[in-house]
This record gives sequence, C-alpha cells and structure tokens, in this order.
Amino acid sequence: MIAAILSLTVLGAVLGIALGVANKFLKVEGNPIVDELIALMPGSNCGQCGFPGCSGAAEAIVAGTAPPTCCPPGGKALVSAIAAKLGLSVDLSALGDDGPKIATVAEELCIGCCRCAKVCPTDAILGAAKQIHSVFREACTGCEACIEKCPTEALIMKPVPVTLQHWVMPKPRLA
Amino acid sequence: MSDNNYGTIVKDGLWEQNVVFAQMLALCPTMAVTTSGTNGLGMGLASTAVLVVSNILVSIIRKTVSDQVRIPVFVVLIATLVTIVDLAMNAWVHELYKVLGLFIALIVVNCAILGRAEAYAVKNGVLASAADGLAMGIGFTGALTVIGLVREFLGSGTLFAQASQMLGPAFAFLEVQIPDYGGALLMILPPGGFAVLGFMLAGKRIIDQKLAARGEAAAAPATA
Amino acid sequence: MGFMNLFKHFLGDDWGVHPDDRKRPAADRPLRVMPVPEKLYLPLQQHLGGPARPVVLVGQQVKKGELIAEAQGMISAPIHAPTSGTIVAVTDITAPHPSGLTLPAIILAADGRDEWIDCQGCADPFALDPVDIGKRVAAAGVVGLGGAAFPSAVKLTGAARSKVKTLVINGGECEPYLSCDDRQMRDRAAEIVDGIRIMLHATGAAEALVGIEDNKPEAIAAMQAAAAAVPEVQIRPVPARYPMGSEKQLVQVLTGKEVAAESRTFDIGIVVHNVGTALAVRAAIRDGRPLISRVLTINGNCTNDPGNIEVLVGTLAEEVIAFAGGLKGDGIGLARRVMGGPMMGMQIPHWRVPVVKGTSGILAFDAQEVAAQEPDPCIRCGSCVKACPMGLLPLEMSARIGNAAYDEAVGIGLKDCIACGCCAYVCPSKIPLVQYFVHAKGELAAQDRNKLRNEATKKLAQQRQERLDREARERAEAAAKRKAEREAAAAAKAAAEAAARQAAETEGESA
Amino acid sequence: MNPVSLTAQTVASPHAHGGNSVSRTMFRVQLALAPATLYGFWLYGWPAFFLWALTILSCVGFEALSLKLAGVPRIKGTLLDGSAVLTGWLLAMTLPPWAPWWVAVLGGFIAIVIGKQVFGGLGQNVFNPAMVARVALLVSFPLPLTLWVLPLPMSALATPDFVGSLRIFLGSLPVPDAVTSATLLGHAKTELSRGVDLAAALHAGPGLSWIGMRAGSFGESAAILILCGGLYLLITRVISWHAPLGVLAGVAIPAAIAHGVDPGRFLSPEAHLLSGALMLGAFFIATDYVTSPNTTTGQLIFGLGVGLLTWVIRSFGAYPEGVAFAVLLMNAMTPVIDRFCKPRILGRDRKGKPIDIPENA
Amino acid sequence: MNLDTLRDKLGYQPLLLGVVALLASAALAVVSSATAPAIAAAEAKDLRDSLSDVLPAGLADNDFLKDTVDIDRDGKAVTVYRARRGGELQAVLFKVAERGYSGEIQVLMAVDMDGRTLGVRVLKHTETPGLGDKVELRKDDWVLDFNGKSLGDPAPEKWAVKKDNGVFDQFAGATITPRAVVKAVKGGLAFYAARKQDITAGSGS
Repeated sequence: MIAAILSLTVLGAVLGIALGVANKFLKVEGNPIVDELIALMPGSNCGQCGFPGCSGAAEAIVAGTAPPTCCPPGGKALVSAIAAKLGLSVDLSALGDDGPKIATVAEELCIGCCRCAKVCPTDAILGAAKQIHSVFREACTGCEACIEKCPTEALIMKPVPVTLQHWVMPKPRLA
Repeated sequence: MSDNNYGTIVKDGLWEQNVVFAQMLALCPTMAVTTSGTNGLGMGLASTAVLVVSNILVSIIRKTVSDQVRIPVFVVLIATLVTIVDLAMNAWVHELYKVLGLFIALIVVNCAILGRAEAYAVKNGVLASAADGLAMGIGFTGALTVIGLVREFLGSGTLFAQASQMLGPAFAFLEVQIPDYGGALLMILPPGGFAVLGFMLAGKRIIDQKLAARGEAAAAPATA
Repeated sequence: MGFMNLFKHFLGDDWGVHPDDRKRPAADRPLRVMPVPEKLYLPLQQHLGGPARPVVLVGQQVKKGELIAEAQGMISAPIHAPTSGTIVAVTDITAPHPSGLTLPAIILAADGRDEWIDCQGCADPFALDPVDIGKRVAAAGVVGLGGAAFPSAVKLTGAARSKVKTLVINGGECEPYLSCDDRQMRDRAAEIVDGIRIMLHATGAAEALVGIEDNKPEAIAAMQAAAAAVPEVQIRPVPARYPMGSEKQLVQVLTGKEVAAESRTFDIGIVVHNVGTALAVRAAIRDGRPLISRVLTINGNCTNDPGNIEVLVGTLAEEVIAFAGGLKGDGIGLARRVMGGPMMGMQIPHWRVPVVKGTSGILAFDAQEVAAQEPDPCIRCGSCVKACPMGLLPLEMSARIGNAAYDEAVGIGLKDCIACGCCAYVCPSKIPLVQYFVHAKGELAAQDRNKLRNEATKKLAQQRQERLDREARERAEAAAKRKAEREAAAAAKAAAEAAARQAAETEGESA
Repeated sequence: MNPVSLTAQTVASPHAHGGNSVSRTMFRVQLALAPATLYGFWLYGWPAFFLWALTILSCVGFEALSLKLAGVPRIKGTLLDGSAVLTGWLLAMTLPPWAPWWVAVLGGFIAIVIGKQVFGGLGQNVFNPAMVARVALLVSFPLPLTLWVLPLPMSALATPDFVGSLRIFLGSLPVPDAVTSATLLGHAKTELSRGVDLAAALHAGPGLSWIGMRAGSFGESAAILILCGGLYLLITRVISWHAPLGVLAGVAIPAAIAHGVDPGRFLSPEAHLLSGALMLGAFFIATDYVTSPNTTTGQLIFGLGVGLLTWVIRSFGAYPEGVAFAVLLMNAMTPVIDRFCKPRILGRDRKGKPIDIPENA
Repeated sequence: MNLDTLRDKLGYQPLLLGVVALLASAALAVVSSATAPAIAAAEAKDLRDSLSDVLPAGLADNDFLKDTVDIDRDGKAVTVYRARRGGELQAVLFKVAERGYSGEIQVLMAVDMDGRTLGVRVLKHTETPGLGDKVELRKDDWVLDFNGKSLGDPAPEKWAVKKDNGVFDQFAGATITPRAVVKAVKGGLAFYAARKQDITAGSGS
C-alpha cells in the first residue's frame, strides 16, 4: 500500500518536471498564420473591412471575429484562399452577386480638385489640379475611399461590365 | 462563461449544451449502456456523482493549479474519483454493480467530465461549478435514460426492467412488460443505439428550429 | 461495330460513345453555294489568341480578299473582306457564343460586284521555302476549320521547327449531324490531297495519315482514289466512335502513341490538321486567296432542307437558314439553336449571329432531339466514367464543383477534361456535367485573374507607400535643409555682427 | 418543359442525349426480375404474392412520406423513377416466402427511411437499402426470418387457398409444421455443428436448386431464372460482367479449394453457387449502381470481396447465409475501392503525373 | 508568497503533481481497504445465490462454498461444491460446458446422491438472442425439464432432443443450442457417475 502511494507520488513529481521543462523549451511565440494571411491580402489598407489596415483584418479573421468574406477588394479568390488556409468552409456562391464595382468619374462634375487622387490607395486616379480626373480601370480596387472625398459627387461606383473574356458559364441548378 | 446565472446553467445542462444531444460527447458509454432504461439511469447517476465532485474539486484548486500540469492533475483527480465510485458501488450496491460494473471504469475516459472541468469549473467558483456539474449530469442522465427506454421498448418490449434491483423494491411499479412482443433485437445492439441517437438528434434540431421560429415570430411584432 | 469492337466493348475496354450519327440525308445532298448577302458581319476575333486590329476606316471601299484587320501578337489571324463593298461600321454585335454578349466587328455592305483583288498565286508550291509557306498561310488568315479555330500557320511553322515526322489529317468528323468535311472529301478529294502535300512540305513531315471514320465509305473511297498516286499520303479508316475527331484520341488510334498531359502533339513528332484546313491552305498557296468562306452543315429536325452550304464568313445564320429553305413552320417547335456540332457546339441566343471561320454547322433542334429534362439525382451508375475518353471521373468532379470545391476538382483531373460531352450524353440522370466543368473552368480563370489583380494592387499600394515615404522624407530633408540654411544664415549673420561689433570695439579701442 | 424556357436559360453542350434514363434502367432491372418472381408465386402460392405486393407498397409509401417530410418539390417524378419499387422488390425476393405482413411493412421502413432517405435519398446512400433491411430484420427477428417453407409443388400439404393464404400472411394462422424445412446451407451448418459429416448429411446434390425445388427465400429459388435475368441485364448493358463474375468467382474458388481438401467439412462450389441468395446477389445486389464502385476494375474487386466474404461467413460464421452481410461490408469498402481504382487519365500515369515524352520522337 | 509568480516556476510543477498524486493514492488506499470486506462478502453472496438457485430450498444447511473438492476431468480441474444437511452429503454442484451454436455454453448443475439432476441453470452463453436464449430460465422454463432426470431415466439413447428421437423439446428455429445443453447435462451426469467415489470422499468441514 505504502509502496503504491509512494510510486504514484514519485511518478507525479517526475511527470511534473517533464512538463515544466517542456513548457519552458517548446513555447511558440506569436501566430504565424496571421502573417500568412497578411501576405494574401491586397495590402492596399483601404479600410473597407472596418479594421485599421490589412494586418488588422488578418488578425481579426484568424481570431474569428471577422468573416473571411470581409475584404471586398479581395473578391472570391481571396475568400477561397483564406478559407483554404484556415480550413473553413465558405459558401462562395453567396458572394458577390452584383459583381465587382469600380469608381468612375462623371466628367461634367469633376472640378479637378485632386482630393480623390490623394486618398486612392493604389494611385488609380489620374489627373492634375484643375483638370478633369479619370480612373485607371485596371488599378482601381473598388475600395470606395475616394467617393466621400469628392466635393461634387463626381465619383460614382459602377459595376464592371461583363465581357466575353470574363464571362463565366452559370453553374447548373442542383439536381 | 463566467456569469453565475443559475438559470442559464440549468438550461445549458439540460438542453442547450446537453452532453449527448448537443455536445455529442461521451458517446462510448452512451452506446454501451443504453440497452435499457435502468442501465442508462444508473450510468447517468454514477456519472453525475463523479461530475459534481470533480467540478467542485477542480474549482477549489483552480487557482493553485498551473497551466503546465493542469490536465494531468485533472486526470488524476477524475480517475481517483471514478475508482472510488467503482469500489463503493461494488461494495454497497452490488446488484447495480453487476449490471454497470463494466462501464463504471469507462467514466474515466468520459470526455464530458474532463470537458466540464476544462470548460467550466476551472473558470468558475465552487458553487457555480457544482451547479454546472449537477445540471450537466442530470442532462446526461436524462439523455441516457431516454435513449435507454426507447431502445429497451423497441428492442426487448419492456420498460425499466430490473429497476427494482437498482432502486429498491419500491420502484417495482416502474417495470413494464409489453405482452406478446419479443422485441426487435437490433435495437439493443449497437446499430440500434446509433439509429435511436440519430433520430433523437434530428428531433432536437426540429424542436430547436420550431422554438427559434416561434422566438422570431414573437420578437417580430416587438421590433416592428 | 465489328466483332472485335463488340468484344472490347463487352470487356469494358472502351471509351467514348456511339451516338446516332444523323449525318444523312444532309451528307448525300450536293454542296450548295450561297450567294453574297447584303451585309457581312465580321467579328474581330474569330480564332484563338489575340483579336485582330482593324486597318480600314468606315466608309472605305474594299475589294474581295482585301485585308481589313491585321493579326496582333504571336497567336492571331488576320481578317479579309469576303466580298467587295463598303465598310459601314466597326461596332459591337452579338457574338456566336452562349452568353449572348457582344464583341467588336467590322460590318461590310456588299456592292454586289464581288470583285477580287489581285491574288498572288504560286504555280509550284514545292519550290517555296517552308517558312515562306507559313508566312503566306498566316497572311491568308487560315485557321483550323474543325471548330477550335487555332491559327494554322502557328501550327505549321511550329511543326517545322520541332521536327515533326507525321502529319495527321483529321477527317474523323465524329460529331453527329455534321457532314461538311465528308462532303468536301467526296467533292474535292484531289484538292485536299494537294493541300496535304503542301502541308507536308511546309512541316517537313515524312508522311500524312488521314483518319476517316468508317461511317463515311464514299469519302474514304474518294480520298483513296485521289491519294492512290501519292504514297506519302495514307488514308486510314477508323472506327466510328465519338470523339474520334479529338486530337489526342485520333493520334492514339492512328499512330498508337499517347500524347502526354499538359503537352502537345508536337512533343511526340505529330501535328494534326483538319481536312478543311488542307483545302484552305491549298487555296492560300496555289491561288493566293485568303480564307473568306467555308462549308458548313445546316441540319436538325427543324430545318426544311438540310445540307451542306458554302457560306461567306460573316453571313448571319438567319440568312443561311433562309437560303437553305428556312425552318419548318417558321420555327414552331424549335427548342435550341446551335452553332457547331451537337456534342461540342454552342447554344446561341438567336439567329442574328454571324458565321465565323470556325463555324462547322448551324443546327435547329426540336425538343425531342435535345431531350432536355430536369436533372435527377446522380445514381453513381458509372456510365460517365466508362464513356469518358480521357479516363476521368465526371461524377466525382461534378459533385465537387457542386460544392464549389474547384481545387479538388482540378486535383482529380478537371484540367484534362476536353468538354467532349460524352459523360452528359450517356448520363441517365441527365445531369449537365459539361456545364459543371465549363463553369468551374470559368470560375478558376476568374479566380486567377483576381489573384493577378490583387498582386498588381498590392504592388501599386506598395509603390504609393514608397512614394509617400519618399515625399515625406524629401519634405523633411528640404525642411531640415531650409532650417539648416536659415540657421547657417543666422549664424553667419550673427558672426558677421559679432565680427562687426568686435571690429567696432577694436576700432573703438584703437580709437 | 416548354421550348421557350429552354432557350431562355444558358446551357452548355452537348445538345443531344443518348436517351438512357433512371426509370428505364430501373424498369429493365424489374423486367429481369419478373421471371423468377412469377415462378416464385407458383412455388409458394398466394402468401408469397401478398408479401411481394406489400413490401413494394410499403417501400413506395415510405419513400413518398420521406420525400414529403424532406420538402422535395417533385415527389411524383421521383417516385416514378422506380427506385423505391425496385428496392421493395429486391427486399421481397430475399424474405422467407411466407413471412407475415409486418415483416414487409417494417422492412420497407428500414430499407427506405433508414437505408436510403436518412442518407439523403437516391444516390446518396452508402449501403444497399434492401440489404440493410434484410440484415436488420434477420438480426431483430431471427424466428420469422428463418422460417422456410418447402415449395408447394414438393410439400405434402395442399396449396393454401386465397383466404387461407391471407390468414397466413396476416399471422392469424400458424404456418403448418409439415411445410417448414431448413435451407440447404442451414441444414449443412446444423449437421456440421453436431459433428455429422457433410457427406452423410446431404443426400441429394444441389441440382434441384437450378429450378428452385428447395426451401429458401421467395425470390432466390430458381437459379436458372435469376441467371437468365442477369444475362438479360448484361446484354442490355444495364450492368457489366465484372461484379457478377467477381461474386461467383469469389465464392467458387475458395469453395473448390476447401471442398477439395476436406469434402466432409466444406460444401462443394456447386452447392455454394446455387444456394441462398448468391445468384440474386451476384446479378442484382452487387451490381447496385449507388453502392458499388464506379470503375469496372473496382466492380471486379468489389465482387470478389462480396464472394469471398460470403464464403467465409457461410463456412465459419454464425449465420448459415452471408450474402447480405458480405454486401454490406463491401458497401462500406466502396469509397476506398473507388479511391484506389481510378481509371488512368489519358496522357498521365497512374499517379497523375504526365507520361514521359519519348526521346526519339 | 505570490501564487501567480510561483505557479510558473519549474519546481512548482513536480511539487503540485506529486502532492495531487499523493493525496489521490492515499484516498484510494483508504477507500480500498474500507470496501474490501464488503466486496468480498458481496461476491461470495453472488456465488452462493447462484448455487442455491439450483438446489431445492432447505436441502442444505452447510456453507457449501467452503466444502469443495477439485476433481480432474479430462485434464481440467472441476470444482465440486458439496451440499450437506446435518453433515450428511445431500447433493453436489458443479459446472459443465459444451460448445453451442456460437461459443461455449456454461451450465451449472446440481446432482443428488443417486445421480439424479436436482436443477440445471445456464450461467453464460452467447447464443442467438430470440432463438437460442430460451435455455435461460428468464426466457423459458425449458431447463426445468431436466429436473429429476438421471442417466438411466430416460434411457441413454433418449438423452437427446426430439428431432434426434430424444425426449427433450427443441425450439423453433434452433436445435443446436438445446442439443448442446442436453449433451452437457448428460456429460455432467456421466462425470458424476464415473467419479462418485472421489467426489464424495473426503470430509467436509
């Protein structure tokens, strides 16, 4: 009886040492997944997600406080990449019903104030002071940062027109 | 988690976080012992006892225990408790022990117990932890008893067979025998257990959906 | 189906399907030539690769065969005026495409004179340098006439460069309903063989194997007669089985060689061309004439007078149908309009779309031919697995695509799918399997585009950040400089003042 | 569907269809089952007919109920695809011919609700619904499920009339002892267990089993008729030969070896092939589309597995017959077989890497 | 002493785990020694109950658990319990086993001095439920048929189920199980007859 009690006690003490040592030497600092997500994100820090920059959104997604769908400029490709990385299942078909949008300048309203160009995270708005601006289509991420800045409401978000090259055959209805 | 609202604790234990029907934990003992209502009840009560005491102990030592050895300490605690219950039952309720003896040792690996220790007791006070253990245990007992009764009814055509052996002769009135029905044997074999559990999980979902729909319907006029 | 085939079929060593070919009576009707319509609609993209760039102005007069849009980039083909007339507009028209979207096109109003430009033919093509032949074929805007419309010159010169040994001529025409290749092999066998010889010369291949399905005995006979005196051109009947006309399948049946995935027939010393392409190459070299017309099949239960018609590229399908006797009951009972064959062709939204170089057929189907039906659940019968000529698992791929797991679908072979339609053809549950695969390929392409775009965005954002940093730094430096200058100036001034004061003092002292 | 709506929606190729359909396939299988079924009616009389009809009715009824509960919009169309009828039919074929009514109803419930609809309906079930029901019934109610009657033409008793049959079916009239008998497999197992040599126990060979003159399930009786039905399915290419051949070979080969070594302990391959549900299993159960592998190689392996397991269960297991158990076990293996028996993609090797390009080309 | 800082110290872990292990094992030791007699008594009572179940009431007044003799039967020792009244040997009890339909069937039987069965119970079996399990007294009183039977009554060739021209019933759908039980009981009686001297020899307590 005494032997049993003693051996169990010693076993506990030894295991305790082992665990204490393991805890000391096998500690993991920080979260590597966040860095991987930051690498995936557009990096334009547009703020549409409601977080301070892309790194903030990445942390929130990893923590589970933000959905992987929170980044509009990233689109479906980003969502599926994040979902794959985190092992989440996301219904992609529910996303982006109205398709991506980009900013366009209503030329009759533009006064050439340059305020929009200053906030654009991707330098997609071209135009010098006092001249009508225009949006460089390929560079616009549709982050809407410029919309509020325009004093004359000359910037409008318009859906990107579907072209033959960008058309995708619709998914068949499920049987 | 740390709010000590006993209403919530009871509701969680019995329904919302029910060990079997919601958390789907402890399925091994669930499948193994629920061949009759009596077995389920006995196993449930034994587990409840262990659960309450383990929750209390864990809650008491929660400030003393360091993270590094937290899990080994809990495991030792639970294993000790189960062994004590095993010995005690063998000595003093021997009839029940003959029925449940094989399964008592299973309580050690019943994840619900370590689960509650980790999820609740380690973060909450002694009283709340005891209440949580009791609520969870009663929820578990209820689930086992209901599954056991259904399987027993379909599989052997009886209800609470041998209940008097466990609870005493005063409970003999519980024992029901359906005349002229031998039972569908499959139901007291493991596949029957899974089938019954599956249908009950489906049933719980339906009830939850109905409740949610009613809740929404009730909330809608208020917000409108 | 021969005994051996039946046996193989029973053993399960079988790919593809044996659809009812429905080629007759259209195939047996004589070829008709359609007169020049009033207006021609010439899309700037009638081929794989980059679109052509217009080189004409609105209002300009052009002659038949004149270049109106030039090739852009490595893989592209020019477009020529199919008749003489005036350029009316360069605008967007409905594309021959299931989406019903538009694409830019040149609209040409015919003047009725149908006046050719001066064509520079060549009496002895075999004296030409193969590179020269390639250039001439490229200039003539010849593309593969089998349906994919890949610029032929790219294949010819590529073949010459990669030392191709065998030229495979695809006379399979395995698609049901279509008989334009059949008709041309019957009527123009000698020209086809001549075209093949020119292509042999251009590619440097030693032999040409012409694969013709054994359901076209007349064509086989005509071609054998025409090629009798040409030992390097061999006519090889192949079993009628869909998709025998698919490149990899035909090559395997004719040569026994298997084309590796993710590579092309070039890599095993083979180049594949369609019989119609041989004719177009011959016309481009011998007569110097560009590709401005093609033979297509008009067929389907809804057509009054099915047959093969030679049509100018740019003619509206509507007018072709009208020329071919119109539709039964003016289109009552029409269930689907299709351009190309029934297995791989495209549904088109209406008949006002132009014939392009790759259009092999115009089909008007009634409901019974289309046999469209709401899909039933998959019963995992495995018919699609047996039918797939590529050895894929269509049912598994479609299930994954149904769950939007596109990457998993790629993992089990989506990229190898040739969209031949065998799986959907045999599916007892009528599941639109090909549509799943086309959809998934489109989604994947869109995701790739998005990814590229995201990367570009990131680069732009970084550049902007760098610019902002640089500007800030420069501003800070400038400010620091100004401050330093100011301080220096102040110091100098102070020094000067001090010096002056000192001087004054010394002066004072000395004074 | 009207043509207008067809042109309105975008569809991909192909724009033609081979004409095969689920209902046509199911109909052909039913046609192939018909001769053996009709013969079964003659062998076992009215009770067998009642059993057959009620089992099918029960399956269709439970299917309709499940579809309604699941909120499927096209109940009628799905019912008409014939899969529930076929499930019921196959289940009835494997039941003792004079089983009481509640066996039919309960069997229909287990097959359709637990075996099929719980998994998500047609095409989603992992296990063959008819076999799930067969095994569940056998395990739950061993007594009525092992009460075999002799074929009426063989028995000493007069054929029960319509009313008598109905009473037998409804369970109010006990099955007379005179017509009950053990199946050949059951008899062999019983005799072996009391230490009687098989050579002494079996007087007549299994030859009469070709024409169903033996006790057994209602539909398994006449091996020759089942075989004909199976051949019809093979010729119309509803099934391929791989799974049936696999099953027959999987039983026959080990049986021949074991019988050769110890004829007193092991039944002959002929007895194995002609007894129990083997023929039915080989041609109608192991070829079930939903629960068998997709590729022909996989089907061959699947069939061999079913055959081998059947022989093992019959020879060493507790139950005299093992086809249903073997099928269920192999059903569970189907995803694994499917995983390892993928066809080779053209231009790729078995691992999915592009094949090597020959150097000399 | 600050618990928060102490908790992360390396030395704290073995101390804590050791103390917990010590307390746990001590608790177990206490409970185990407290329950040991009760458990032994309960297990003895179990055995006695099952033995007295096959004995007619009031036949024995001794503690037959203690009055045992081990007899060799085919190389295996069989424990024979001896029931006495007033010191006079009344009956012996022992276990026999036979292979049934699936696995071994364990039978406990009581035999009186004349080689007549007093009672038979099936202790343990794995027969098909619903078919073979009628050998349990709980399911069917078939085993009571053995009461009063001896090797000569019925005649040895009649010691079989009715299907084998014996006197014992078989169950519908199951002949192997009753056959095995009959064989087991017959074998037990033969064992008793053969070793009667050894079994009755030796005084009880």
